[in-house]
Amino acid sequence: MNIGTDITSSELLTIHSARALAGRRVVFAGHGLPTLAIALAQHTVAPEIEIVYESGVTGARPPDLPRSISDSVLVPGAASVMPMTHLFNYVLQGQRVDVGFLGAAQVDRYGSLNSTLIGDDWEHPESRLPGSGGAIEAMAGAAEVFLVMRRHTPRTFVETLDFVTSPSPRQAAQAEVGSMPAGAGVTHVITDLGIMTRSARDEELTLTAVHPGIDPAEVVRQTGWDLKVAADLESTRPPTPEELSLLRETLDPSRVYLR
Amino acid sequence: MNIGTDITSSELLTIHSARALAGRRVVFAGHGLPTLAIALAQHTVAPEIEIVYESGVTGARPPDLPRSISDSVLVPGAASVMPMTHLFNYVLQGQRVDVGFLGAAQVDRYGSLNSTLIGDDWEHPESRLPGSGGAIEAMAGAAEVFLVMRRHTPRTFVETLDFVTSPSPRQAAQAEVGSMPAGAGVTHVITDLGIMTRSARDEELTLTAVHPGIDPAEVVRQTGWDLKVAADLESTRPPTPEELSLLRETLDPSRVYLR
Amino acid sequence: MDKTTSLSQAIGTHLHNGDTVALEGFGHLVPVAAAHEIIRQKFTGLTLARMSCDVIVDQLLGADCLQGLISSFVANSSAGSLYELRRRVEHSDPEPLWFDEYSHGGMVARYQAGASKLPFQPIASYRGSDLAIKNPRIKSVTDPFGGPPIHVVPALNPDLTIVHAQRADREGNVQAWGMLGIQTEAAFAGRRLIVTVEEIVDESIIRSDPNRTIIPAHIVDAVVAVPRGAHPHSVQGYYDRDDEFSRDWSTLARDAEAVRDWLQTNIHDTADHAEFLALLGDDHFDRLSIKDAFSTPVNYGGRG
Amino acid sequence: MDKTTSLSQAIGTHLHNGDTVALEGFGHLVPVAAAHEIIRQKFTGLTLARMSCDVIVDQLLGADCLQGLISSFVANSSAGSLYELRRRVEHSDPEPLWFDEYSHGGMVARYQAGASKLPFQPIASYRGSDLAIKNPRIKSVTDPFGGPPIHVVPALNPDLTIVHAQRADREGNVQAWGMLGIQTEAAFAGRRLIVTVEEIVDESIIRSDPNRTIIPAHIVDAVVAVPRGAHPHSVQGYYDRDDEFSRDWSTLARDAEAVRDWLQTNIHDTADHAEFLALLGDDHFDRLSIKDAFSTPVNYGGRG
Repeated sequence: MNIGTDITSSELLTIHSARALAGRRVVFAGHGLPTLAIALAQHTVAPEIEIVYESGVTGARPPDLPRSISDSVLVPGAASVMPMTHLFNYVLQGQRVDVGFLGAAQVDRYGSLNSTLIGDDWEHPESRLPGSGGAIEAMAGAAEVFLVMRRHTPRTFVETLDFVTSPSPRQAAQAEVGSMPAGAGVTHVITDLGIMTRSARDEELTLTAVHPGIDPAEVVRQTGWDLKVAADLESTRPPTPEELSLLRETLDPSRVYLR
Repeated sequence: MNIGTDITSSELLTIHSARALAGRRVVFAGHGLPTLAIALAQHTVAPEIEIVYESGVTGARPPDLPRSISDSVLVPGAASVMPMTHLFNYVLQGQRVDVGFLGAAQVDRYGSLNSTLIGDDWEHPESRLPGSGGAIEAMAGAAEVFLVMRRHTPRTFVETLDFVTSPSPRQAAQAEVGSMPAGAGVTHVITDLGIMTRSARDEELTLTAVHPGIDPAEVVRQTGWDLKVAADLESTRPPTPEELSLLRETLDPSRVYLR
Repeated sequence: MDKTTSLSQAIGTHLHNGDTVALEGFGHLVPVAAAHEIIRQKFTGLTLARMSCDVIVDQLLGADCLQGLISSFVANSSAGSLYELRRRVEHSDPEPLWFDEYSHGGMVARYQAGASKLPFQPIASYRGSDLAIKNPRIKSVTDPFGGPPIHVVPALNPDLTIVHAQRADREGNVQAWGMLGIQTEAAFAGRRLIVTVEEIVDESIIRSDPNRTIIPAHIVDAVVAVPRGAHPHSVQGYYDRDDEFSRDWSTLARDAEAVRDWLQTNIHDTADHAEFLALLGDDHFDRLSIKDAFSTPVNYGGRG
Repeated sequence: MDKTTSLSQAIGTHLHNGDTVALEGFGHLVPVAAAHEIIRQKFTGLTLARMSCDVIVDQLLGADCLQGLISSFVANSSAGSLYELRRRVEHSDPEPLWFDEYSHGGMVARYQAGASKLPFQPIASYRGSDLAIKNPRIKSVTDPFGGPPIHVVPALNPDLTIVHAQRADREGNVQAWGMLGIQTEAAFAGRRLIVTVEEIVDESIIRSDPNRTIIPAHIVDAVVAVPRGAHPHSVQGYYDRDDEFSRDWSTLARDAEAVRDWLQTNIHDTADHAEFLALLGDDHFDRLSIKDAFSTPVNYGGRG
């Protein structure tokens, strides 16, 4: 089969997210694709990963792909179920997480995230989104954050967020009150067009790779700020048959996440 | 047998401590005699008492008298074993305790307690005592505190404590910083000579009962301040054969506490 | 003291119009039957505290029980939006909703402070978040140990807390396992406390495993046996989550009239949770059945 | 990752002269063998954090391992005084001891703040106590919600934490039951973490009861099987407390020379904990045996 043409965007995102986890150990899984990406990473580049869920479960080995972070399928055979106080205070705020894996509705050039609302009025938003959940704590406490965005568009990659839910370290530094975040903020953004990275506090997200067939100029057009493109821009390595087969046949055969 | 003459001071203290618990429900047991007093109360005047131990155990039904508050004999068959964070934060500081039952080396007229040191220098005391343990929290969080003192002397009932470990509400009110205690402080003091009580914040301990054969003037002499004596001073009701038999034969046959 | 009673009696006794009520349970052990009984008894003017919203929030809103919400996640988990909630927040339809918003970490901290009778709890994660700017109840204190000022959130002390668990004894010693959420803290933070459970068990079962107790009896006001009381959420060892129900809700609730109809048929026209379950059909729980997986016993032995 | 190692290796790798080391366990699950290994390896200049003192504090002092102590109860439980400690505190004999004193509630709060990477934790109980006046590390902050100023205690983050538990798997998922003390918080507060256990068990046993895990593997640096590692304290389900040993210590330790002799014979002249136990005699643990009492299994079953 020609794996180049029938790969869905979800599969592509999941595979590149998984690859980015190479060498990481303690990973905090937000809602959605991150769970699947971490499962794939455990089967490929990072077998030692210990997933930590917001629900307090660590070391889960679910027989089925969990349908959410609070699916009770995560519990039988897990290594521990922590009370939520321990998860939020000791694990996240306690800076025990290497990578927080999040999604968001909007991201800005330094990696601040909005998952709260669309519109310009917190009290009467045009569209009310889920809110922080544990995203603020994952951003503040994890050594780095990976962001997966299903659709790379100027409405999701914006110059100014409608609401700063989870601030980048740069944004946090500009505030006057509060503890500085422990980590580097968003270091990897994986989208349907390519991959952006950053590391230092005042460094912008830079396009470092595009998926095969994607024109970097198109990525810049689809970004709401003047996106920097790396001089040594790469093309992402296509999904391998092994990765696809693991995803499709072993990890998510009923396509809970691979819609 | 003539129960009037062979009663030990420990027995007397325990029996009067138990009687004072009538009508109380959630009782926090400090080291020593309080454990035995509460056990006797459960068999007599207050069957509904739920003992809470500093070690986190609630609803214990030990087959043997526990030798300390952290004796693992308390655990099998208990209703719960709480983590220490829950015990100190949610139960004691959380104001869930009706009576905190404590001992101390010194007490003053408003019921401040010293269990830290004898001498006048915290850094180089003449005699170093155990310290607070959870006494400060029991005093601050319990609705009222009962104090049992084995020896009523001018060295233990003092005008000025060598060190205020657990302050009376009056003493706390005179401080400038911090949260006011939730309860009334020490309301009952049971000693080898008699019983003192107080209730309002600025009320002194008043001698309200003496044990049979004790001259109230002797109690005043054995107190380091000008102890008030109630106009309607009573004589304590002697231990009953039932109380003595429960103590000696059922609760502490090996005389762990009844030394 | 035997604290067992009926759900109707428990809610009727311990809840009052205008109260702040916490219903906790994080996608597991959610006190759904209790929420339905609140609707059935037509309470109004309540403020609901609930970290992670779900169908019961939409249902309580649709039944006009709530004037306020204290929360940190306002979607229907992975099943979609909560449209009653969105109508209230986005369009004040049919009326405005007072919304006191935090992150999960902030809600955890608020319950902890409430349980601990502290005025507030410090939290390290809010620097630079618009939430800390927009919500006036997120404040800060100076650090007397020389660090930067740190944010603090106020104690949350609901008038009534309701939680659901696998089992309790008649005195109210409550045991739960699987994902525990913030139930213990919400329980201690509450001024009153109702616990619903899948089953009331003999105290010898509870007392064979005292470390499993998440709430000690002395803080419980009422304990009620409500089998399947968490549906459509799961109860570890009892039944699986009913995702179809939750997804269907997010479809149905797009239409406010459909919500009203659903509430009339399923809540107001049923006498209790058993009648509600009967409407789901006898075989409804067959497809939610679980595969047994028992814990290895541990030895609590002591001197004795 | 397999983190099992020997006690000598674990202590030798993770402890350094001058460190602050927390040894927690509240009259149960006390890491006694680990304390003895610290003595055996002749560490110096340590500061010990330990809520409730006991024989190991006297032993570490007698062996001149400690320059400081952070504690809230400095007696030998119900067995009497700790005379090495009293000589140090009362007479600076043989040298002064830096003593950073709190109440139990204050120590709990310090470990919680440490585990939570907060600079401090508020505490409601210190108003009017001389402890708050004498100890300069007990400070206060204003309450931005309008209450009176409230005391705060600073975070405690030991360089190394050591705890003892009933069992762990080879990765370091640690399970304990009975009285749990402040072990979880001390573990998370520590920069490094060693866990000693009565036995290493197959992970299938741990994973049959994940709510029993008090410390997840990802924060553990080393896990060591040390049977009877808590003697003379008890381990629920394994052995009873040895009160005679503790009482005898309070008699022996009145004489500083006797302490030195005891340490030489029992610690320095033994290669490890097994040799130490051998000196107690083969039948010593017979009178510390316990009566079995197993927990009722719970059903962790889920979909699948």
